[in-house]
Amino acid sequence: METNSVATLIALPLALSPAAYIVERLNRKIHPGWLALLILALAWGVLGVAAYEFDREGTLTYRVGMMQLQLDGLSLFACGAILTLGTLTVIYSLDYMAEEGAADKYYALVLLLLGTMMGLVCTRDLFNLWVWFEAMAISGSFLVAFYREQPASLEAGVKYIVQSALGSAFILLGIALVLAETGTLDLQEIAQLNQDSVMLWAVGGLFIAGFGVKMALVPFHTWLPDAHAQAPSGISALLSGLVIEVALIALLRALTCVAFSWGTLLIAFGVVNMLVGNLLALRQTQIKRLLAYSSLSQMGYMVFGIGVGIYAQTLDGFEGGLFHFFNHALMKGLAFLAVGAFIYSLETHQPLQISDLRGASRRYPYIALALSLALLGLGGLPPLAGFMSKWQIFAAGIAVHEPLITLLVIFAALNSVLSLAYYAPIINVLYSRQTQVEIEQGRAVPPLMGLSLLVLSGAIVVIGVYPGLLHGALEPAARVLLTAFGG
Amino acid sequence: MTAWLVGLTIGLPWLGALIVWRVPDHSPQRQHGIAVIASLLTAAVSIGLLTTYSTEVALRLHIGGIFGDFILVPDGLGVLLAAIAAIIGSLTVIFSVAYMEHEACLSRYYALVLIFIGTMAGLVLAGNLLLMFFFWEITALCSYALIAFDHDNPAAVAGGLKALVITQLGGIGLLIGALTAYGRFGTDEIAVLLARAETLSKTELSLIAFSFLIAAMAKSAQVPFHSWLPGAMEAPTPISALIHAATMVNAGVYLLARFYPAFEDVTGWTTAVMTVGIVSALLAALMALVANDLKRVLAYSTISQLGYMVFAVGAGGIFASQFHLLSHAMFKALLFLGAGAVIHSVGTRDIRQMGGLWRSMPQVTIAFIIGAMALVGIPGTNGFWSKELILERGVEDSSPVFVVGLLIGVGLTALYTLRLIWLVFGGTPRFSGQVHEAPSAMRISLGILAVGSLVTWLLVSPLSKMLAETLPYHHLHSETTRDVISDVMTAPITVLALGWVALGFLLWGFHHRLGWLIARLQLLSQIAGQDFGFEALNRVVMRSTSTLAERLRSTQTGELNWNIWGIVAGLVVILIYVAVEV
Amino acid sequence: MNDEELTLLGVVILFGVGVYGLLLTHHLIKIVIALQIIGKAVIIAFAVAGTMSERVQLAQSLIVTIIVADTMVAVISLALVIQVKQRLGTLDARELSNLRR
Amino acid sequence: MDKLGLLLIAAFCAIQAIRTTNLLLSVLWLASVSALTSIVLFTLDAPQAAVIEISVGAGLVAVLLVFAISIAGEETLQDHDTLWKKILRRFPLITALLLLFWIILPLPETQPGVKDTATFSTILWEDRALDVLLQIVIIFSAVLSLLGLLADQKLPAAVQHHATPRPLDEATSLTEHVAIVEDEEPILEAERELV
Repeated sequence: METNSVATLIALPLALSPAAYIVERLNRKIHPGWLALLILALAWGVLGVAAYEFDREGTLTYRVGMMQLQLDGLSLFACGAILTLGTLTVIYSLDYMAEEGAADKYYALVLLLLGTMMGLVCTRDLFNLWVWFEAMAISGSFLVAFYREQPASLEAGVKYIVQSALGSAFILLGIALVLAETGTLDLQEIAQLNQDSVMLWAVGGLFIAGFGVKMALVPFHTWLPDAHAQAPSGISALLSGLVIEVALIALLRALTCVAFSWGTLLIAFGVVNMLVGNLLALRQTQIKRLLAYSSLSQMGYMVFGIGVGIYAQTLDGFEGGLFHFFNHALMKGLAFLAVGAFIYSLETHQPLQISDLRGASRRYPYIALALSLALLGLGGLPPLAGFMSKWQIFAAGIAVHEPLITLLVIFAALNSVLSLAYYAPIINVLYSRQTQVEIEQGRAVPPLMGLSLLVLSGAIVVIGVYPGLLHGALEPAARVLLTAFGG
Repeated sequence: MTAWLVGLTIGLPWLGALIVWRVPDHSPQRQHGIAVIASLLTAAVSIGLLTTYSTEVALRLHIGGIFGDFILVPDGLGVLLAAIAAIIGSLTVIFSVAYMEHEACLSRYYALVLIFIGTMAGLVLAGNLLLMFFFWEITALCSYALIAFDHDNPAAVAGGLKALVITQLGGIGLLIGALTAYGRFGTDEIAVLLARAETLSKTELSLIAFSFLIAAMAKSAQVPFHSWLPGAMEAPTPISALIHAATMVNAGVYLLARFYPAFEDVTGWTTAVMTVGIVSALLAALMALVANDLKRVLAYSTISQLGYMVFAVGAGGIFASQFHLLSHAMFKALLFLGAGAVIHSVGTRDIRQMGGLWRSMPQVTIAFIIGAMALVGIPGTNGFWSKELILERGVEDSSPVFVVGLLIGVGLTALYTLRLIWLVFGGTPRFSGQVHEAPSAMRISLGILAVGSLVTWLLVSPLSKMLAETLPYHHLHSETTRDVISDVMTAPITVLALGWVALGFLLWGFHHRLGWLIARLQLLSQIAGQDFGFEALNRVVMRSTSTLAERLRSTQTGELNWNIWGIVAGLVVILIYVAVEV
Repeated sequence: MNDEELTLLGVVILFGVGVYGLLLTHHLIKIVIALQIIGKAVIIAFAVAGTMSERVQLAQSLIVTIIVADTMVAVISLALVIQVKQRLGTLDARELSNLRR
Repeated sequence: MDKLGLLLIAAFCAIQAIRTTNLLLSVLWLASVSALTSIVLFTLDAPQAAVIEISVGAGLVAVLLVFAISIAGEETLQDHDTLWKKILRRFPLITALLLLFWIILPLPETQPGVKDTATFSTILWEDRALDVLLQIVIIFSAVLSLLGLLADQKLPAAVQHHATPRPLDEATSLTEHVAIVEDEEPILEAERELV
């Protein structure tokens, strides 16, 4: 169905971000953060309308010139995830970023980041996909290097932008080859042509490498720990919880134009990512860096699930992967925000070491609990969300009934256990009875930050206990991928 | 009605946990009070549940999608174990009122204990594998959190982590088995797996069977996955009694018993189960003989007794295994709580620094000795009846090698139990300072458990009726108490076993004159003291993982050019793969 | 090889030179320059793709977008480079390797 | 064939741009790459793209680079030995001039693509309007990032902690802060022209 709601949903944060930038200059009383929140609230409204229309009419489209924006199950689901974590991050930032200055740019860029991500998942044009992708990368760059007075942030920023640029050059080269081969850029038209030439297979490789940089697939991941650890915690949450996953969706959209079974390769990447991410995190002492590395391994689970979906044409593989996407957004978001709350209370810009949190549960019982929930969820322990999505991914893998895949599922499960070896010590430190002096004297965490943490913790538990809650949104999303990959 | 009872058995302790977690540390009386009330209510409800067992699904929660339904079935096996968890749980909580009197973070302690009680009930009542796994993992989590309860004690933290990692490793077995079943049947209901096991291919059924065996071994601390249990003794003693003796460690035995009918025809499975049981029983008994930490001795003895139960399942003695499980829960909880009372007043866990305690704490001594008698299998205690049933089963259904092993185990049990009692209560005191009798809260728990250890065997006929009626696939026939008595009394193995016990006692009696024998056994005892090398194996695995991690970390050089090399190399690899595939 | 394929070969060579630059140079400004070179290669790839698929006008409009985006990347990276110079006093990428492990 | 030749020359210039130790020379080499690129674009029937490439790629980016070099200072790093340095020192200027001359020369008529019925501007402004809109988004975020990155260090923290001495090389007053922000304006103007 042709509708405006798709365009409105995406345009709203993009078009109104200048307002967030200048509002403070017009009227000192209006804080750009609250304006951003208002804009996101409006976006929620539009998303509601769009979801209603989607429910009644199926896929929604909006035509701009020859190009189409399209809200299918997958984009609807992804937009929901983006808005969820985005809104919570903005609420959180209201207090967290209050003393950092540059609020105007911060909120304007956060809105741009969220808007471009939503556009990215909605577009139906291959080249346009890249433009959204590039816009996302560019709007993220300042946010990564936000603490520009610190050399480490600048270092992270430089690595982020250079490596992203190289990745996006790979993607562009791939797109050029697709254009040369097919003469069109519309993803659905390309998929219908079902081209089967050697050149296009190379294109797939370029896409995996190019998007892989942003997704942090293993040999391409090197920028991620720096950028995710150096950014302000709210941005770390967005980067780790959304950006890498949205890049995954972009990759999947792009791969649909190449008729080749990418299942094996994705499964391989997933397995490598799990192992390397876990091992890199195992001996890490900086907590944000540790969380960043753990994103690698969590990305591994998603890629593994989707790889199984492509390989065996099972809905469960896709659904599990996407389910883990959503859960990881919540859990990693929560983890970064909770760590951010500690950073806030300690008033430090130094990298937070795990030992700095000794005995934090005495002074901050709720934040410590929230962080513990996030970590246990990431470790895949029930009754938390992360367990349920891993279960679904594993179930899809076993249901393939191939010994090798079964072995890989066991391997993935072993990795889950390995990850506990670095999550659990953090929890031990949190609940230590000796308390670090600094944390005892830390300042109180404002209620709005607590609110974000509360919502995310609640969501993790509720989804863990009642995973069927998301089935309604996940199933159509997974079905889109299943159809796209020829199921 | 049943639905309510099931819901309350799981939900009540959780609710209590939620409430007690929010009670501030400065009002410990309220913390104790809430915990005791919640646990007692749960115990009452679980006793109610014992009377309403059935094979019907009591609660069904529709989840949808791949997750199917969450169902809870209060069949005989389930309600029995739920009741054990709830009752011993409440006794432990009462004991804790005195034991944990001046500890910090009580609200967290009680919250975790209560969560554990509810979860254990959920684990045994779960009617589908996903839900079972769900509870399975939460019990591991509670166990981890309680072992590492004193987060400033590095040994406790290490012990907790070890327990978590090893039981999680085993958990993978349950996960894989459950997923394989789901992959075939499209549902993970336990009843479906039991009913349609024959329709699975041979490989798949073996995969499930052996996966479950690994899960059970890790959870029930069987060799070679046992090494977490001694480490778990860093937990507060009531926790050792509840989680690491009476309930959670039984989950493995429960799992095997539950699925026995599905797996009994799998080639080699029953033999494997019996072997695991016997080997664990013997090795752990040897280790118990040389250990000097009071709680560790009990931990090894737990491993050993669990070995008997595992063996019983392998030999097809489902009822015998569950009966021994009940007996063991009673007397081992009693022993642990007794040990707790001793440790509480002496202030050390080293039995070489105890001795002569029977004078200063006679009541605890009596309770402990009752427990020890049950452990050894002295006639009149519940341990006697259940152990004899297992032996009988072994004679009927297994090879003579196993029977010999069982008998040696019986003798070793007698030996180490006597050694323990002598070193702790007998002789002259080897410590300084005043020792007092246990406080009343402790004595209440000990008394109830002591009585329980003496009388639970009278429950044979209702128990066996309950199991026979609600486990359609196990083909159990109900036995009356009188049958069991006459069976046991007429079986030659009983006499043989008692003879071995007597031999064990004799050996201990003459142990001063048996210096030459002990010297001969020195080497064995050294090996046993080092955990038969399993501990070293753990360390090697741990160290190599962490070395690998450290090596890998050096690839993150932080240099931009190096990172670009990585990207280019990755692209090349992908392109090569694509070229090869084409 | 026809003309287009030869041109694509040239594109790949130019792209390779850019990547070579990224691999070898430690100078931050030269890294930006290398990125620009890669950008040029990509632009030509699009023009070739346009002629091959006979959609030159489409390719042209895509190239415009690419140029704008590449320039913006250059702008931001140069801004970062200037910051690096001011805070660290160097333009050597090797000095920017404190975030390791 | 001629295109391959041009591209090989471009690759040569690119190597020079990377190898030379003199940053300004390096920028000039880059400009010649850009010029060659735009010639290739011409020969590939993409004149408009070629014009934009030469103006933005060779012009604006070079200006930006020189601007950045002038701020950051011309720091030469001995990356790797420069064997060809002496011979090639004088080449870039001459090459650049020659290339410019070639661009100004009348080029063969471009043949519009067969499949594309619409003209370039129709395609750009109508068919691919979304890309253009997104360019605005990109430019806006880039400008915001630029302002954010180059603006003075945030004041509140510095003001609050009088005790900690501030490094001298950082701007110390609000007026300077404004001045630096205003310095960015020329760049912004240039970027707006692009759109």
